[in-house]
Formats: sequence, structure tokens, C-alpha cells
Amino acid sequence: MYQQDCKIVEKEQIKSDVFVLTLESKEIASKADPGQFVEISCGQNTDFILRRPFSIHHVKDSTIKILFRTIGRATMSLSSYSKGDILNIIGPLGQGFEISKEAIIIAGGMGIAPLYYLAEQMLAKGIKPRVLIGAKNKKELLGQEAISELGVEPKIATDDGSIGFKGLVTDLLKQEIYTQIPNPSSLIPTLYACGPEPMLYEVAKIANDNSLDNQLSFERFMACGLGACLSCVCETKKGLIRVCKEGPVIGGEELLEV
Amino acid sequence: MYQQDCKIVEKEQIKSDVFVLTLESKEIASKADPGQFVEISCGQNTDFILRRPFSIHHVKDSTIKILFRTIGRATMSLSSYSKGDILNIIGPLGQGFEISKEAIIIAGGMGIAPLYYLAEQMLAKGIKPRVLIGAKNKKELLGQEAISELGVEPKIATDDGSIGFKGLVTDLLKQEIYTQIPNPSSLIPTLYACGPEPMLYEVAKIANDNSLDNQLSFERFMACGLGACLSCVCETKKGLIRVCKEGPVIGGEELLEV
Amino acid sequence: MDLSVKIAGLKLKNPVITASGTFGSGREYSQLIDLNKLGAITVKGLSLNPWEGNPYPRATETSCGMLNSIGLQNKGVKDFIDNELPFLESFNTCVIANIVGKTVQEYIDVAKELSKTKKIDALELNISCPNIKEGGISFGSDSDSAARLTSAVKEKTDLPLIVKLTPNCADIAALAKSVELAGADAISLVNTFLGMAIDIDTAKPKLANIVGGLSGPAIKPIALRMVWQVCKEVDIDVIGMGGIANANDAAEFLMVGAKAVAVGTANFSDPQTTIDIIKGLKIILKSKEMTDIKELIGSFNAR
Amino acid sequence: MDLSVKIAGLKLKNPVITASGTFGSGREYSQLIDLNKLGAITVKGLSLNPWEGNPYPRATETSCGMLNSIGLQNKGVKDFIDNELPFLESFNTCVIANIVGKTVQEYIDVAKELSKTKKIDALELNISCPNIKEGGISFGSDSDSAARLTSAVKEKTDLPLIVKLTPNCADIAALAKSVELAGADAISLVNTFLGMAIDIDTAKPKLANIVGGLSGPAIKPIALRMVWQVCKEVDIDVIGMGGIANANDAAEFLMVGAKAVAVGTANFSDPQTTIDIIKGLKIILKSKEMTDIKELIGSFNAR
Ligand SMILES: Cc1cc2nc3c(=O)[nH]c(=O)nc-3n(C[C@H](O)[C@H](O)[C@H](O)COP(=O)(O)OP(=O)(O)OC[C@H]3O[C@@H](n4cnc5c(N)ncnc54)[C@H](O)[C@@H]3O)c2cc1C
Ligand SMILES: Cc1cc2nc3c(=O)[nH]c(=O)nc-3n(C[C@H](O)[C@H](O)[C@H](O)COP(=O)(O)OP(=O)(O)OC[C@H]3O[C@@H](n4cnc5c(N)ncnc54)[C@H](O)[C@@H]3O)c2cc1C
Ligand SMILES: Cc1cc2nc3c(=O)[nH]c(=O)nc-3n(C[C@H](O)[C@H](O)[C@H](O)COP(=O)(O)O)c2cc1C
Ligand SMILES: Cc1cc2nc3c(=O)[nH]c(=O)nc-3n(C[C@H](O)[C@H](O)[C@H](O)COP(=O)(O)O)c2cc1C
Ligand code: FES
Ligand code: FES
Repeated sequence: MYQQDCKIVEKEQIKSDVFVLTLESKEIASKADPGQFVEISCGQNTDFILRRPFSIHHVKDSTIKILFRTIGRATMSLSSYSKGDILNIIGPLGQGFEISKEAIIIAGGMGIAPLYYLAEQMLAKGIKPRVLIGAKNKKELLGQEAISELGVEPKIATDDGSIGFKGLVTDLLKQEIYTQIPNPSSLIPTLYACGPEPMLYEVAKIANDNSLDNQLSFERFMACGLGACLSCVCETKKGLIRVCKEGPVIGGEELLEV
Repeated sequence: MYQQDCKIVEKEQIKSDVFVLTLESKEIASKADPGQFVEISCGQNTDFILRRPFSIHHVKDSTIKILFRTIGRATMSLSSYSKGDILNIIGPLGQGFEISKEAIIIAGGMGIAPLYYLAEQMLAKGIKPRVLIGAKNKKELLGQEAISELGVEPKIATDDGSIGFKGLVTDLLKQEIYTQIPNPSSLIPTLYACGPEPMLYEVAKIANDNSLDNQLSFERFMACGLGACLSCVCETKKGLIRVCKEGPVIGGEELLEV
Repeated sequence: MDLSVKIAGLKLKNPVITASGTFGSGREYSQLIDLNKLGAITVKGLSLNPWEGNPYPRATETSCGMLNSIGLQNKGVKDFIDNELPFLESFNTCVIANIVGKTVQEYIDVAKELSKTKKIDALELNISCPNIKEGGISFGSDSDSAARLTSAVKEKTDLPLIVKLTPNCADIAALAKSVELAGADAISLVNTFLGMAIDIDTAKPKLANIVGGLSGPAIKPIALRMVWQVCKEVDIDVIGMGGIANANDAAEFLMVGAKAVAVGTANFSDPQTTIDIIKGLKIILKSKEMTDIKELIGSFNAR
Repeated sequence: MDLSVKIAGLKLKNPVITASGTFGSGREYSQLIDLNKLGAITVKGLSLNPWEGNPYPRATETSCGMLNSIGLQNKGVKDFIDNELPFLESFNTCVIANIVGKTVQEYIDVAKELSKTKKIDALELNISCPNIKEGGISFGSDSDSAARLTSAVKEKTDLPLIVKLTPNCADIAALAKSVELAGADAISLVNTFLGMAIDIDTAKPKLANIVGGLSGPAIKPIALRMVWQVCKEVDIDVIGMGGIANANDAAEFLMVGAKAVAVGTANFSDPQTTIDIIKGLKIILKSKEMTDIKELIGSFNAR
């Protein structure tokens, strides 16, 4: 874990409200696992005082990328920074995904942020995951191209059917599990998911019904991001855990009420 | 008095910590008298919530200029705006200078901000003021060139003598009054001053000793800038006045303890 | 869409009021906003005779807030009646007079003068100004003296009597209850929180009065909690304030049960705030498919 | 340059302490800052048996502040002694244990367990947590119960006893005086201010507990005023806190008379805050041509 002033070496705007920042940090880049996150100080002299957590979206050489949507004060402020500016960053934080030999990746909305890096790392290890991406509609869809460029054609689900399967990405997941010919390798897949909480619970349920391992990346309100303040807790079968420390990736079998 | 979103049509950095912004507002420009000021909202989602007062430094066509030094949170924030950005502005506010036929203008530091506009307006009316500018040193000197370009050669005083007279601008003023040949027009000059408060009191004293009219532009902490909150009061012979409303220009003869 | 509310029987066209001391007598703001659009204007605290207020500096900025120690400078109730009231009368909005005094009798005298005019819609008893030793907070910090003053003034006026509470107390609900029992027609809260700031270079206080009242967004969470507690405790109407800067903030106070809200410090940040809040409340109602602000009031779901 | 101070006889290498509940047991921060540099570490509130705390969501951000309703989740004093204290011991800094209880007896039991270890430098009696019904604030909101608890614990421990006061009271100086008379060796203040926030879309509270404690820069002016009032009133040492985020803030608290300061919420904004404050205080001393922090303490010039 490091705290550093990192230079923004690249800034891309990929939708009207979605940005990618590339940040220089040899140390964080060298330690970052897929599923881990960073805590960023998103502005000076602002009326918000807490850092904000963002998943590590990509690592290359001595840089990391984050992918974010502007939804409030801090992300708006973050989007006003430019190439060359400096951000103070703490990371890598939390427990990431454990890579297994056979994988189905399920991304809902911004959930693609950590899962893109996961897919990339799997491919680097010679594992070819299946990737399902869900979005409200074609316009809000994130990550299709990026995943394709990795050499995996993602399956898409949109609420309104404006592209791909019409319905929830979890319905697409059920199809994938129940109707697709089992993968020739005949290995049992692990499910990897990140997205809105109801989606994660649904994935856990599907995994449970099919006795599949599953690793879910959760979001909780975080004040410290370091495990000190106990504001990010989640109840699990093991008791209360800190999502910033024991998470954000949690085994679905540990959730209560699935 | 208007409240408007005004576009920044030009931004100049004239020293490492001094900026000039040119703002578009036909309405404010058409009403602004020398000595009046505007209240600017210097940032969004900031930890400071009050507007900041800045003197009107120049008016041309439908634009006004402000000249400011970055000394704290709001002025730092203001300096980060760029050409094309929008600022919300209220003005023109307060009572400005009354122009007289014979004038000595005394500027200390940022005090040049309203006095430049005053000099300009006097010249436009065919009155040629004498101008004295004080600064800590040559490096911090503001307005010499700008005033020269108006066609008046200003006299300079610096604390360290790095340029011009060595000493306080008020000492230079005494010289000007006591030792200079009286102006051929033989009109008695009015003193116009803006700068640090001790300087203003000294000008008032000199004016008093020499029975000269004098108009002094004061600074007070201002919450509303409109005359509503009573935070900017100054004790005068007339009682408490609101510097934002009855000022910022105050006749030196009204000050207590001169 | 119906934004109108009733406070102690007084009908306001909408629930947005200006907070005392932050809006002068409205004159200063009338060039920038249409005063006819406001639910009500609360004027600066009025005493019987002119008050000088505290020495300068009287205000300073803090993180998301400000401290003031104006100390209730005002020209006295007669000057107000002669010179400001005729101006205010020309607008189609309610006028609430905030009154202060150094003795019970002075409060009564100010209330009587104002009641006589027949041009004031309600009185707001300021027993909560933290900036002056006599008057203000000395009456408001304990339940007994607050209740005594309330009933003394109530006896001498027919106007709706709003009592403005100080947050500088241990049990705001108990304080509210005691003024309700003493005859208050409505309660407004919060006034400012006593605070201070130091200039570390000079080692001197930033306010000549050393301490002053904290207002602005910084205090909103505490103010909202207090308004909620008071709304649960009393049956009379409550006007909520403290850090309200936009329609969302106003909605929070209405949702916990305030019948109306007052905007103070935010008028300094942006003179359009009250007007923006009125517009914004309509948008909020629409998004909730409500047609009457009274549906929003008290809709907080504490679970 | 001498930054060392004494609190209730305990020597700290500098006056910068971490505030309870915002720094865990130091472990989390030890990868980012050198704990040896701190004046003292105050650990999270410890109860006799493990406490679950309040349901999620437990925190939310407000203007220049945050609300928390953690509710003193902790694994109990034994777990702390077995698993955290050995870690803390390895650093050259003082350790202050913050203790909580639901009964006087529980406070006493926790104090005894900790005193036995001989590895704790001082106890901080938390009678001011606004987030739990029993324990915490129920002891701290009135002078009598605060005094009774203080003397009960004081009898059973030889450790310096710091009593941490709640700001949710009408007269902080009186509260401080009563715990001083009851035997407190030092006083720390402020704990958080009770506040709340609402999600207007859902009409639900942002905290599952509805109310929580407000901390951060927003509260600094009120906290500073209270620390000043307490320093004037009592003779024992005072630790000041509430919204301290930089060396200037810390200097303000020291100038009004606090012997040391604690940093809470600012650790979240920037884990380097404590270290930066220690450096910054040296710069402030230098600019004032002082060589000893004790010259700064109490140097406030109220005129
Ligand atoms: C482990 C983790 C990884 C994340 N990764 C990404 C990512 O890769 N890309 C991305 O766009 N977003 C990510 N988020 C969410 C991101 O942190 C929020 O979008 C951001 O905090 C919103 O800040 P804001 O001020 O713009 O919005 P606000 O106006 O503060 O709030 C908007 C919403 O965000 C929530 N929120 C606010 N502060 C926090 C906080 N400190 N922690 C968690 N939630 C908060 C609020 O509850 C609210 O619902 C992640 C969150 C977590 C916990
Ligand atoms: C009528 C008037 C005209 C002015 N004209 C100019 C000008 O033309 N150019 C220029 O550079 N400056 C001018 N000033 C001063 C300018 O307003 C301050 O520099 C600015 O408010 C500092 O804000 P800050 O946040 O950067 O500094 P801060 O960190 O807030 O404070 C730095 C200093 O500025 C003072 N200050 C802060 N807020 C205010 C306020 N609202 N009103 C007055 N003083 C304040 C503080 O007391 C402190 O001493 C004028 C002030 C007044 C009253
Ligand atoms: C500069 C200033 C002057 C005030 N004067 C008065 C007053 O005369 N009477 C009064 O009852 N409250 C007065 N108040 C308190 C406000 O009416 C309001 O209760 C408080 O500021 C909290 O609201 P806010 O956070 O929206 O400002 C004053 C507040 C400020 C900032
Ligand atoms: C998340 C959080 C948890 C806290 N837990 C405790 C605690 O366990 N015991 C305690 O005495 N104070 C606790 N506090 C209060 C702080 O120690 C401190 O008194 C308060 O936050 C004010 O300081 P600050 O503004 O610097 O945060 C907690 C504060 C926060 C923000
Ligand atoms: S955010 Fe503080 S413990 Fe997780
Ligand atoms: S700044 Fe409000 S009256 Fe002058």
C-alpha cells in the first residue's frame, strides 16, 4: 500500500459522463491485482472531504487506469483535471479476485471497471473467460469494444433490447449456464461479477442454485478505505467484514440471505 | 445593480500572483463608476461560501476588468478559471469616487485596481491627475506601465528604494504637496487613495493637515456586499456606515481619530 | 401545483422564508429578486431603541460556514415602522418581524408597537441570539425563562407568535415543548451555534466580540436533527432553518415535518437562492408525482 | 525546538494525537506513516465484551464534514490486549485507550483489564458517543452522572484518566468543572455533534441509525469555542479536537489553551495529516520566533 502524488499522463472522455484517467505510479502498478482499488483525493478546498474509491481498471508498465462516471461532486471535480495534473492516491487497497481456470465474467454498468483488468489478466495467463455485459441501453453500454479488442467477444444484455439480449444480464447468465453447451474443457466455471447490488445477489443465487464458485465485487460507502473506521461493513456468514479490507471481492457463498 | 452570469473574454497573468480578468456584461459596464466594485462567486462546491469583492479596474464597451492578487482560497480558485468560463457576478456595488478638477491619486499595492479606472475616467474628462504609486519593491510594483500608457507619468515609492523614491508612498505624497511647485492652474487638489488601511489613515491625516478634500477607498470583510448583513461596518463621524453600501469610498474628513 | 402552507393560521404562498438578519428589510435584495415571489420575509431583529451592535470585525468565513457577531445592530422599531414597513407593504408577501429585547418589558413594548401597525403578519421572538449578553440567548437557553417570556409577550399581542430557539442547548425538544405550553403559536429553529476563530498570526480572535454565531451548510446536519426532534415533540407548526442552500436541503427540512423553511446565509452566497428553491421544490414534487407541498411535509420515512 | 508536552503527567513527544475511532489501532495507518512520530495514539472505543455496532449504512458525507453512526463496534478489551496491544507496543509512542460501557461496572471492568497490562499510558473515558442508547452519551450529557462515573473509574485505576466530553450540552464549562472535581486528570473534547441527513429520493435517513455524529472541518468553530471555554474553567490539562485538518487549525486549539490536540476525520482525507501537522507546528513556532511549543499554548490574546 502506497500513498503518492501521481501524474495524470492521459485523460480520455469515452462518453459524455464517463472518463478514463491514466495515472503514473510504478509502485501501485507493480502491486495491483484485479479487483483491488485506489482511494483518490478528488479536489482541494472542496466542500467534500473524503477520498473516493475507484477500481483499478488497467495496469500497464508504471501506470494504472481508472474508469469513472460523473455522478456527484467528487467525480465532477475529478473530471475537471487535465493531463499533467497531479492527484494524491492511496493503493492498491482491498482483496482482489482469485483467478480460476474457467470463468464467466458478469459486468453490470460501471462494473466493467475492475472486470476488464480481470479479463486481461486471465488472458495473460492463457485463460479465456466468457464475458457478459449488461447495460440499460445501447447508449450506456460500456466495455464492449475494449473486451473485444482483448480477443473475447462479449455477450450483451440491455434492459430495452437496444443491443444484444433484451433483459437483465443475470437472465443472460442463466441462459449461458443452462442452455449453452458446456465448455469443452468441462471445467466448472467460477462466476465473477461486479455491478449493482441486486445484480450481485442474483448472481450469488444463480451460483448457489448451480453450485458454482462465485466472486463478487461489492461497493460500500467508505470513509477511510483502509480498514480503520468501520463504516463500510457488510454482514456475512463470517460476521461483519470490512468491504475495504476483507473485500471488495467477497465469495458469494458468504453472503447472508441468498 | 445586476446579477449575471458573465463570460471571461480574456485572462492575463501579469505577475506570478496577479491576474486580470475581462468579463462581459453590457449592463454592469454601462453603470460602473470608478471606485465601485463587484461581488464574484469564485467557485462551485468549495469550502468557502461567500462571494468576494473586487474593484472595477477598467470598463470598455460591454466589458469590465478586475485585477486581483491570489492570497487565499477564493482568489486561488478564481485564478484557475480560463477564457470562455462563466462567473456569476453582482454589480456595480457601493459608492464610487466623485471626480474633481485637480487630483492627486495615491495607490498602495493592489490599491491601483480602482484608481486606474479613476485616472482613466479623469483623463477622459480632460483632467490630468498626478499619480503616486507605492509598493514594497520593484518586483511587486503594479500599474506603472498601465498609468504611463494613459499619458501620465506616475511617481513611484518603494519601501526598499529598488525603484523610485525610497520610503512610503505617503512620504512621497508629503513631498509632492510641500515641495513641488504648486500646479499652475492653482486649483487645490483632492486626494484619492486606495491601499492598506494605515496608508489611508495617513493620507487622511496629511489631507487634514493641509485642508485638502480626500476620498479614500476602504476594504472591510463583506458577507453580503449588498447592505443587508451589517458585517462591513466602519465607525465614522456620521455613525456606523456600511462600507459596501455607503462606501467603499469614504471622505477622509468623516473618519474618527485622524 | 399547490405550494401554499399555513403557519400558525397564517397562509404563505409557498414555504420559503428569508431568515432574520440575512435579508435586511428586503430592500437590498429587491433589485435582484422579485420579493412578491417569497413565502414571507423575516426582517432583522428589532429592539425598542436603536442598538449599536458589536465592534468590527463582525464576521468571518469558516469551512462551509460563517461566524457573525453583528450583535443585533438596528435603528429601533419606530424607525422600522416609519421607514421600512411602507416599503415592505408594497409587496405581496407576508412580513414577519423578529423582535429582541434586554428585558421582558422591552420585548413586550416592541411587540405592542408592531401589533398596533396592523401591517405585520407574525412576530418572531428571538430568544436565541448568541451575540449579546443581555437579551437574546439569556432568555432562550433554559426552558423556564423561555416559557415565561413567551407567555408574557403572547398576552400582549394578537399576532401569531413564533418563538425562535437556540441550538446551544442540551435538549431542544424539551425547550420546544416548554414554549409550546407557554402559548407559542409556532416554533422556528435553529439560530446560530456559538463558535469562534483565531488569526494565528496575530493570536487575536477573528471577531472583535471573540465569539459569534456559526451558520451555513456546515451546521445543516445538526439543524435538521433538531428540527426533526422538535417536530416529533410539539403539535404547533415548525419553521426549519440552518444551512439551507438549495431545494434538496429545503426538502429535507420539510420531510422531517417543518411546515416552512427559512434561508439565511445562502442569500449571501447567491441572492437567487430563495427563488431557486421555490422552483426546485416544484421539480421535486413533480418527480415524486405529488401536487401539493403538504404531501412532502412530514414524508420522512424513519423506518 | 521542543514540541514535547505533558498531559496529566504523561510526557508526549509532541502534542499531536490521533482521535479515537478514526485510526483503528494504528495498524491500518502504519504502512503509510511512521507511528513513532506521533505524540500518542488513541485507539477505538473498547468495551468489555465484543459490540456489534449499528447497522449499515453507518456514515455519510456532509458539507465539510461527515456523519457516522458506527456505534462503537469493537471486539472487546481482551481481543485488543491479545491482538493489538503487542503491535502498538512495538512503537515508540504513547497509547491511550478509549473505553466505553453500558453500566458503570462495565467501564470499571474495562479500565481494570487495561490497567493490569501496564502497557497503556492513559485511559480516555468516552462518555460522549452519541451513537448508542445505553452507555456513552447517557453518562455524559449531565454533570452529575458524568461526575459519578468519573470518580467510580478513577478509584479503580492508577492510570491517568482523561474524560472525553460531548458537545451536545448547554454548558460545556460546567460539565468540565464537574468531572474535574470528580477526579479527572485531564479532559478531552469534543466528541461528535448529533446530526442527521436524508436521502430525498427515498425519503429515508442516510444512516440506518437515523442520527449520527458530525465531525470534520464543519464543526471546528464550535469545538474551538468549547475548548476555549473549558480551558478557562478548569486547571487540569485539556486535549482539544474537532475538525482539525492542518497545523493552523492545531495552533488555534493550542493557543486557546489545549495542551495537545487530536486529529480525527482528517486522517480519512489524508493519512499524512498528523505528520504534516507536526511539521507545520515547527514552522509556526519558527515564524513566531518561539523554540518551545509551550510558548504557543495559551498564547491567545482575547484583548
Ligand atoms: C470499492 C469501490 C470501487 C469503486 N470503483 C468505481 C469505479 O471504478 N468507477 C466508478 O465510476 N465508480 C466506482 N465506485 C463508486 C465511486 O466511488 C462513486 O461513484 C463516487 O464515490 C461518487 O462520488 P461523488 O462525490 O461524485 O458522488 P456523491 O454525490 O458523493 O454520491 C453519489 C453516490 O455515490 C455514493 N458515494 C459517495 N461517496 C462514496 C464513498 N466514499 N464510497 C462509496 N460510495 C460513495 C453515494 O452514497 C451516492 O449514492 C467504486 C466504489 C467502491 C466502494
Ligand atoms: C470593496 C473591496 C474591493 C476589493 N478589490 C480588490 C481588487 O480589486 N483586487 C484584489 O486583489 N482584491 C480586492 N479586494 C480584496 C479581496 O476581496 C480579497 O483579496 C479576497 O476576498 C480574498 O479572498 P481569498 O479567499 O483569496 O482569501 P482569504 O483566505 O479568504 O483571506 C485572505 C484575506 O482576505 C480577507 N477577506 C476574506 N474574505 C473577504 C471578504 N469577503 N471581503 C473582504 N475581505 C475578505 C481576509 O480577512 C484575509 O485577511 C477588495 C476588497 C473589498 C472589500
Ligand atoms: C449575519 C447574520 C445575522 C443574523 N441576524 C439575526 C437576527 O437579527 N435575528 C435572528 O433571529 N437571527 C439572526 N440570524 C440567524 C439566522 O436568521 C438563521 O437563524 C441562522 O443564520 C441559521 O440559518 P442559515 O444557516 O441559513 O444562515 C443571523 C444570521 C446571520 C448569518
Ligand atoms: C468514524 C468515527 C468513529 C469514532 N469513534 C469514536 C470512538 O470510538 N470513541 C470516541 O471517543 N470517539 C470516537 N469518534 C470521535 C472522534 O474521536 C472525535 O472526537 C471527533 O470525530 C471530532 O474530531 P474530528 O472532527 O477531528 O473528527 C469517532 C469519530 C468518527 C468520525
Ligand atoms: S472504509 Fe473505513 S473501514 Fe472500510
Ligand atoms: S457586506 Fe453585508 S452590509 Fe456590507
